[in-house]
Amino acid sequence: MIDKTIETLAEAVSLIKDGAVILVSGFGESGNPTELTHALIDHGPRELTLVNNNAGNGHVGLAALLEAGLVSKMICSYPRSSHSEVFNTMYREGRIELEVVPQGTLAERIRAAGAGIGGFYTRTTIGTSLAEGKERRIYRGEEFVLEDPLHADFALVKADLADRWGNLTYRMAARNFGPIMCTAANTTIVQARKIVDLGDIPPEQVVTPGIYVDRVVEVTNPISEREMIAKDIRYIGGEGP
Amino acid sequence: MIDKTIETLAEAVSLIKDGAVILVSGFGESGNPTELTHALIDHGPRELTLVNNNAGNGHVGLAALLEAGLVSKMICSYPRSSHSEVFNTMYREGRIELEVVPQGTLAERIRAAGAGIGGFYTRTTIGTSLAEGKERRIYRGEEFVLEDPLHADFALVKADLADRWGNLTYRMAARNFGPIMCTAANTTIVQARKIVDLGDIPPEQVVTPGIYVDRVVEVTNPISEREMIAKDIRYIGGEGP
Amino acid sequence: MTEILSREQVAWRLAQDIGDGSYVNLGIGMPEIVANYIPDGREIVFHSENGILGMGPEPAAIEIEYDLINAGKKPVTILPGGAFFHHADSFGMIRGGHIDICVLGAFQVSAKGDLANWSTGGPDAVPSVGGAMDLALGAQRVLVMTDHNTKNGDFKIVEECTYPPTGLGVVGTVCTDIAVIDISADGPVVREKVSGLSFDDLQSRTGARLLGVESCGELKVPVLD
Amino acid sequence: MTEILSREQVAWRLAQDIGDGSYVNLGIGMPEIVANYIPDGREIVFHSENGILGMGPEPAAIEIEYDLINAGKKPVTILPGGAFFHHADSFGMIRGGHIDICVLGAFQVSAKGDLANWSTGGPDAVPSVGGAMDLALGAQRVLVMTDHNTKNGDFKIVEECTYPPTGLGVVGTVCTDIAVIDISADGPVVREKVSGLSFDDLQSRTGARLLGVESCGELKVPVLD
Repeated sequence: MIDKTIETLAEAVSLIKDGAVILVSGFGESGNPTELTHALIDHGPRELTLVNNNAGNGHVGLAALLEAGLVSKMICSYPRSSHSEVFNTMYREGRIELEVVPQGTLAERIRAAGAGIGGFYTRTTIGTSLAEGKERRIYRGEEFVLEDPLHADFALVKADLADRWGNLTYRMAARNFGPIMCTAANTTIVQARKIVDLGDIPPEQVVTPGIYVDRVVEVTNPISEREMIAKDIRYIGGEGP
Repeated sequence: MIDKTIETLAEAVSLIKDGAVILVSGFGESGNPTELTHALIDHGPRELTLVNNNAGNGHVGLAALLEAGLVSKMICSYPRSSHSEVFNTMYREGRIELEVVPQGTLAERIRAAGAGIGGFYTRTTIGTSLAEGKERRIYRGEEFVLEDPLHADFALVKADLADRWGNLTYRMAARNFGPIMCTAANTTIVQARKIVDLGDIPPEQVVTPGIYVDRVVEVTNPISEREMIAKDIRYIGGEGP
Repeated sequence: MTEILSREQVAWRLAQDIGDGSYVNLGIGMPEIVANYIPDGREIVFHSENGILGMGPEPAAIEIEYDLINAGKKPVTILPGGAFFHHADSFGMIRGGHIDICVLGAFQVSAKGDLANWSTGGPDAVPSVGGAMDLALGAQRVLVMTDHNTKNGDFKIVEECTYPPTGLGVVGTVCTDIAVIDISADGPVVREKVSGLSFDDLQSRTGARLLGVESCGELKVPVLD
Repeated sequence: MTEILSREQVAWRLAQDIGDGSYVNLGIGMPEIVANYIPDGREIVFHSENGILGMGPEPAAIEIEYDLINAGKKPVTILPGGAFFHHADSFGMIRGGHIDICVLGAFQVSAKGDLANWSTGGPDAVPSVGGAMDLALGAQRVLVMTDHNTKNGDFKIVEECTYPPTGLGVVGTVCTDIAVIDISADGPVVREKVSGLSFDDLQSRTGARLLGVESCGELKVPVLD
């Protein structure tokens, strides 16, 4: 019998070790696995490499993980934002490494890793500093650069519905990086708003098939990072928020 | 106002000219746009290149298009089947060119064309005759071959629901090549079982967003190629079947 | 006296160039207000990089959904006919040339249509590219919406970009607060300029040699609130 | 007297090696019957190349859906927890190494695990590869289900394949009608052979040098209808 559901957030992230490369879903403040991220802070592995579109906001979720000193490298497309002071400070002080990847290339590199693609050519970055040192190809008269797949040890993903096989749906635009991140990690850990019975998600409406998911934990009322940031709430570890 | 719906099958395929490269959805006898294919026979462009997983069965749909002498080249993964006598005969007699592409590479080449990818690396075909003459790459100690995107002038696709913006859903495993083919053609022509009001397809359940679709024609009770083959019915053009 | 367009008027003018049925991505910031000035009767499908087609306007406060934000992280709505999809699909749509029009801001646009809009190259800046390069290269047509000059009076339309480029030869048209300029194979061609501004005056405010002295028309916009 | 396994018994034996919770693709033809012999209590998710996970058995005639067929084009069903997806996603799943086990037929398997199962290389054959190469390379473990020898008595397990290869070094285990043979780094190791068959007899029916004379056990299967 297949049952990927896990009782606690702590158990869900317990396998993550020092030095792990971790994909974290979300875009801005939508689709972030905030509870899993906080559980990861409590678990406390160090020297992590994180992959996310951004680099955390306020003092919660990803930003709290950075602030806890657990992250040595960020791979993202857009670290700078109106609330990214934690990352900005660490970056300026040389306390964190940054790899900036254009958003579409970031998404495609993650997808490529999940789909067994050993590199792909894109026109994105041609003529810019971000193409420096990259292999080129001319195809039909246009120049492309070679990009590598982006594999990870773990993915932390927020979903809406899940079942015990790990099938997932996502809510509105909170889908963003979730489905591709699930495919690209050795171990995919999901927090879902609701765990439903097998068969409750119609097979045409499954967005992430369970084959890509290893662990699912139910978080019924996920906290809103946006509200926490607006209220300047900090995640301090242990009991909350 | 955007209204991609077209009244007749004949009008839907009227732009297709001699020498066109056409993606045709379907796998075996599921998801084939049989009515569009028959309308194309009546329209009669010549020297076509067709892309499909297979090469037609019996004397209907794709096989009838071949039999009508309109096709000069097939790109497919598996032309041979228990009912592929039309293709087999033409191939043995040297009347049709064949490019055999492994099924996963065929799908990925189509997807690459739709997604602006200028080539990708796959391990599939390494060590086989199908890799001969292809560029190689070693990535993380493994050998990959370079494959090109597969662009087309037209796609003929069968869907289940559609709306006037061209949003589509597919029924069960009839989805197969439809969603990727819609993305890879300059002009995508769809036959849908039912045209519904805008908004009737929930935004999380849209499989092909309308941006990829140019023309939609309603075919309420699509014929079953499987039944036609079983009854040895031939498509003879003009009025039917 | 030279009339200078407000941001809303630049957005209005740019919106006139967006044809019925277009698929359009509006860049973060100033370009977003273009959505408010689409002429009546034109149905436009707005795309957002984070996986939305058919994006609608900002919701009333009570209807805000934080799972439904645009690429600028602001709450939006979804119209009937809209769709959600994941990030690889969203950027496949962009990179694959399916977006008809993208409206972007700019630090600089060159005479050849090179765009610089992602970095000023300063040593202290946190480099942040987002989807700018994908959009600049992928959209069928890139429309730039910008003030004609910087606050210091520096040129933004230049012979060669001095800021790091986002993409080369990608810009189709620049709509500024004083002119509409198409980037042709021969260089920038003035299509329209505001009344009271001579071609020479416009040239003096522009860092690249302008064409179209014979053919250019008047840039007329309504009074907007 | 040497016992020779029926196809159903080979399928049964192979099914014993498929662990609870495995994601499994069964090749077209003979491998499909493996699904009938999964031990009670094991939940297996079957994948079909045409975009199905959670594929169930053949339906009753009255419930046949021609939009729900497997890769062999036969009508199937979908179980609770199943999912449909498009072809690029389906082969991303295969190529990306997400399928635990793939069961394939074979013309030949070499001592190094090379597989030949897509073409006999005949000049008259219509070349048809389908998903064989993707599956052979992509699945975590390839199990081959085959008769030990051809109808003419020729070797199918050989030092080097003479038929065109599908993939190199891909085969994990071969289940035949007389033996279970694992492909190790050193070559084929007999895990089990049928009672009444000596190791020398098995070697004489095999075109590659076999290992495991000391350790191999008996291949025991139940009587099946």
